Amino acid sequence: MAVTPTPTIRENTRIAHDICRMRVEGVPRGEPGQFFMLRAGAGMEPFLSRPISICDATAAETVFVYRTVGRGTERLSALRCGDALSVGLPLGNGFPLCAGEAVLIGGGLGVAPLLYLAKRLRQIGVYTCVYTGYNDETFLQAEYEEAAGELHAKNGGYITDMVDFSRPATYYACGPAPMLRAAARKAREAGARLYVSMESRMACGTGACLGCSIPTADGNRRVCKDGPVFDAAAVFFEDRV
Amino acid sequence: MAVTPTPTIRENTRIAHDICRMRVEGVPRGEPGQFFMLRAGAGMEPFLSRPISICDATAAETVFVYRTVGRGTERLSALRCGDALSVGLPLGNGFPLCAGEAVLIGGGLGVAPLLYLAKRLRQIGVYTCVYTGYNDETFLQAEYEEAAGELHAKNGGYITDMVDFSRPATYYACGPAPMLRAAARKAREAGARLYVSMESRMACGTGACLGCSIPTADGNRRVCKDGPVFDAAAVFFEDRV
Amino acid sequence: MKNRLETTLCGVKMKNPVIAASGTFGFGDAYAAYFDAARLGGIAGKGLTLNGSLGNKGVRVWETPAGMLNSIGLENPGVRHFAETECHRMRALGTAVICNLGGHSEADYIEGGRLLNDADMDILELNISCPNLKAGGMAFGMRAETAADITAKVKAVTHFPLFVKLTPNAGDIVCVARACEDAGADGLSLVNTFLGMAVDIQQRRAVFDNVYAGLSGPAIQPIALRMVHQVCKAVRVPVMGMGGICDWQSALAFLMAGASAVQVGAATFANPMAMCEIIEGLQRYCESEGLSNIGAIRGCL
Amino acid sequence: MKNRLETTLCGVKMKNPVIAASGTFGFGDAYAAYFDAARLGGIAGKGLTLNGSLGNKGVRVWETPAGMLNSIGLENPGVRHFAETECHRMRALGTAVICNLGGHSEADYIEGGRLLNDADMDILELNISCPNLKAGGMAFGMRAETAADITAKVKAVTHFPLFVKLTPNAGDIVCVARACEDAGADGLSLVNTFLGMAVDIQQRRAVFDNVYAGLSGPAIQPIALRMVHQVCKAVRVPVMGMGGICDWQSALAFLMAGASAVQVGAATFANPMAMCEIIEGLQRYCESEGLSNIGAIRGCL
Ligand SMILES: Cc1cc2nc3c(=O)[nH]c(=O)nc-3n(C[C@H](O)[C@H](O)[C@H](O)COP(=O)(O)OP(=O)(O)OC[C@H]3O[C@@H](n4cnc5c(N)ncnc54)[C@H](O)[C@@H]3O)c2cc1C
Ligand SMILES: Cc1cc2nc3c(=O)[nH]c(=O)nc-3n(C[C@H](O)[C@H](O)[C@H](O)COP(=O)(O)OP(=O)(O)OC[C@H]3O[C@@H](n4cnc5c(N)ncnc54)[C@H](O)[C@@H]3O)c2cc1C
Ligand SMILES: Cc1cc2nc3c(=O)[nH]c(=O)nc-3n(C[C@H](O)[C@H](O)[C@H](O)COP(=O)(O)O)c2cc1C
Ligand SMILES: Cc1cc2nc3c(=O)[nH]c(=O)nc-3n(C[C@H](O)[C@H](O)[C@H](O)COP(=O)(O)O)c2cc1C
Ligand code: FES
Ligand code: FES
Repeated sequence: MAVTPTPTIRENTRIAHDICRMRVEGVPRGEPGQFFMLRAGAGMEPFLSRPISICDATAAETVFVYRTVGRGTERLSALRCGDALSVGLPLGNGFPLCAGEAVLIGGGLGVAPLLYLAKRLRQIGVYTCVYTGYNDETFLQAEYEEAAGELHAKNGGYITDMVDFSRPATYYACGPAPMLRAAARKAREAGARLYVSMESRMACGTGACLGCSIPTADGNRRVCKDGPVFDAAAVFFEDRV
Repeated sequence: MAVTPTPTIRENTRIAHDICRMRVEGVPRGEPGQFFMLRAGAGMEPFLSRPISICDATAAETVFVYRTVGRGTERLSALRCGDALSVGLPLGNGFPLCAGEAVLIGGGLGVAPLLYLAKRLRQIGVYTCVYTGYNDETFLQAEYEEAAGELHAKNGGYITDMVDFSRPATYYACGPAPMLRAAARKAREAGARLYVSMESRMACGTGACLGCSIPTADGNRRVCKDGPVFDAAAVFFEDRV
Repeated sequence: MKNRLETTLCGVKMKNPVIAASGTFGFGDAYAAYFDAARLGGIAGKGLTLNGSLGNKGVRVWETPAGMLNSIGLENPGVRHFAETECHRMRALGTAVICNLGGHSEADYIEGGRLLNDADMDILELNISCPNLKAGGMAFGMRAETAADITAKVKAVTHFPLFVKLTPNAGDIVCVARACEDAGADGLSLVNTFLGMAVDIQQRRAVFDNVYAGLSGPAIQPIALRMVHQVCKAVRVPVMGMGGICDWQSALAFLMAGASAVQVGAATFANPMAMCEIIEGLQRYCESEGLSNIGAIRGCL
Repeated sequence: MKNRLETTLCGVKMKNPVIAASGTFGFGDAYAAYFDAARLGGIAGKGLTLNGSLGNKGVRVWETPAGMLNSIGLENPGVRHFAETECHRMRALGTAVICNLGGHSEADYIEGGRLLNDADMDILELNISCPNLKAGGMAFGMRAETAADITAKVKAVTHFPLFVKLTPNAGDIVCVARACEDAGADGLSLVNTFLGMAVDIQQRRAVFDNVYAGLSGPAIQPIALRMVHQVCKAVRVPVMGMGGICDWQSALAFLMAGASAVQVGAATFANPMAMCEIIEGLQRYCESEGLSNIGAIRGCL
């Protein structure tokens, strides 16, 4: 079952009640906003691989942060160093990098992929203002304090309520669909450019099966191959009418 | 998925090229010749549990020795202390204990269940003469040296060729079908009583499905429930005619 | 704690709608060391034939992805033995007794049905769907006409509520279901196993002496669920749904699709406590959803 | 190292008998980052319809035990786009090009088949087995008469070898297979997906907007293998066998059952390298068994 790169798990620990961080070596480095299709063990069970975004990456190491919600993520969370894991190759189109200033809005597990983006933006000299929204426990706050220009965290309620969309900045959002929809509306009203990272149930992750297709202003688009990052104006186009 | 007792793996190590020993705590103690239905992990994969005999047991601990031949035993061999394992309850009818003298004949993995029998017989004062037949690597020899009255080992060839069936003893055999058949013929010719432990593909292990039925002189018998130990005269009855 | 799972099937009161499927629970005592069979809603005994049978030769069970093939071939002690002995032992378990009747010919079924009137049991389940017999069995269940015909004839002789057990290998299971209902079936059980096959690539031969065998287990669950949904929409009689049920969630899906009760087969092999866990899970579900009885969600899709 | 897997199907030479199944490999480029598609025997492109389609709304894929349900509903760019653009890109991949043609009506199929004569391709695979269309699709494949009729009509217009892709949901797949052969099919592909269902118990509704969807993956393998075996015994034309193939052992079982080639679908999702591993495994098998060509074991059961 091994896909070309054979990853080695260096760490797989719980960083909050139902959230784990896994550090993996030996996989190609992806871009912020890209994801991998993960599967635990060497067998066929569960059948489909699980899409998990890159939370952070160096040339040597890739970090995933994921919530255990069902069978697949439970099995991932049970892995230990040395256990078999397959991740495939980095997939999808990541976040377009901007110049000037960036506002990052993460809700729930959506805070994970934005960390890698924040770090990358910082490297290229973009000032980042990060909003992180949680429902109960917070996580990755220490990392963001290091990576973000400014950091606003909120526990409970709508993180989008805190965000000022009138800044001369590029906006990036990742999180549950209702949050993305709210962000898209506010960005549209403020005339701001917003990139969102979408979720959809996936089988192949490579654009082959059309299982993850969503309607957009530009016709059907595959979340796995054409996304997962889209211009919010294209995917929430129906709200405009 | 947990069956009433929740076993704890204390050790699971390779004792020969493709043979592992697993020491497990927290399961009811079975009798020599009984087996458990093992499954690795908490999921449904592979679907059927794997029958593995008791190689040794105390009130506290049960030992399994098994060869990795396919998916199920591979997965068992990958388990580490703390991993989920289900074993159910001890199943089947074990070896009837004899008085006087006993001859134990094990071939391949058949040497595993006989160890527990040898130890039990020694406890009740029965002298045991043990024959162990291997194809390449030997295993459990140290344990047998401790447990057996006398020990004969053979690597390659037919172990049954070494055995003297004319002793005033009760004979016990466990191993591949051709070996058991040969032993049954020799025992019959010598007029000796021989108990054999049979194998058959199993689904339930409890007598419910009739998947493991074999024809015997007494009609169909379920290897899991009526066996796995049978009087050789009953199961190899067709050879008599 | 109030039992929210009580279910009545053709006048037969059951503690809950979870029943051990025929052929996977012997005559009810095989799992005694694991749990008390009285916890179950009912038990369908191993399929009987008029004169009993030794079943098939060769390999009888084979693992497949998320399932298994079986070619038991109705090894059973015969109708008379059941009526005289097994049924009383089953009755003593304290749960509903369902007698599964197979047959090689029309005469077998009718005579078997008649003799079973002497048995102490609750429901007669007519198995016209066993794929492992050379003659009879599934052949009766493949087409509406033959299925209706045998249903009417057994209905005419039996004193018990009659459930006809359907095969998923039929061309049009809805059509067979309707025909059985019209012919007098008091209920339907579905599905029996799917005709499948395995190859021993080393030996270059089919694994089973009969070449084909019956597939069951979680693998078939989505197809079985679809068939149960289709049939429940098409008939008025109660349906016992089955095929790959392995946890309370999948049991609930069958009830939501319209089944009045569920049977659990192969899952018990993988997890002897599966049925107990399903019963507990359904009870908890009723509590947390505020349902006074599980029947409230029946056919809600 | 001599290639022992070369296979010729209706005059089309292939490097090996391992083909990507329609709908699971796009038009051949989706897995380019994983391996060179030229390693495959062939690729069946996504099912086309005359005028293209956006496919179904709502959830489209759903995991099941050892398999998956899909309700894509033939999202595709249309026959003309394929003939003008995709087929040339597929040709450039360096492997046999199989064009899968679906349709909502008889006229669709015939016009589609005609237009495809302009395409650069090797085999036309007539998909009368898609369970996810409201009109057409599987409806044509459920009965021998309709299947034969559409086969004859498309055969009359196409210049390419015609493989008819059968549905396992047909009442009698052998009967449909024979009828298609008699109607002029040059070969048969089987099986397409099984009609299945999933329930979202939280929402108390069917997962799919269409309620039913198509089941594939290892779960269905024993049933698919049985059907391939039955059909191969009944027809003389070559068969592309598929349904749950996930490793070289299962591929070999289909070849032993009589298939001339195999298609691999859902397994690629679980393991992008599955087809490459199957090809390597079959080659090693030939070497270790001393077969100069894999065809030697075809139909050996
Ligand atoms: C592009 C992308 C990136 C993602 N990145 C992350 C991440 O970094 N961290 C994280 O915790 N989660 C992430 N998710 C969500 C994650 O994929 C699901 O939580 C996970 O698949 C659930 O699997 P399970 O077996 O635990 O749950 P189950 O409910 O048992 O899964 C059953 C099936 O549904 C699918 N599924 C369930 N929930 C989702 C979902 N929200 N999105 C897509 N498919 C789903 C599963 O993949 C599987 O096929 C991402 C999803 C996508 C599409
Ligand atoms: C009563 C009994 C006691 C046993 N005790 C031992 C023991 O102590 N140590 C040991 O190493 N082996 C023992 N075996 C054999 C052991 O059960 C098989 O080696 C094991 O099931 C193989 O599983 P697998 O998944 O690795 O192989 P696979 O070939 O992948 O198994 C596929 C299926 O075939 C069954 N199967 C395969 N080989 C056998 C076999 N020889 N007997 C029965 N079923 C088989 C499996 O259980 C499974 O259902 C015993 C068998 C029986 C019946
Ligand atoms: C080993 C075995 C034996 C079976 N014997 C019978 C039988 O005697 N009569 C019958 O009607 N069904 C029989 N069945 C079918 C089951 O009752 C049930 O219909 C089928 O297995 C599907 O349910 P499952 O997937 O939960 O196992 C048998 C199934 C198995 C696995
Ligand atoms: C996501 C998906 C899309 C499919 N699309 C098509 C299609 O467009 N045309 C077709 O003939 N079959 C289609 N199929 C069926 C497959 O080609 C194949 O017949 C089926 O999946 C069984 O093989 P498998 O178990 O290897 O997947 C599709 C299957 C899947 C899983
Ligand atoms: S998941 Fe297959 S196309 Fe996106
Ligand atoms: S394995 Fe089921 S009766 Fe023995």
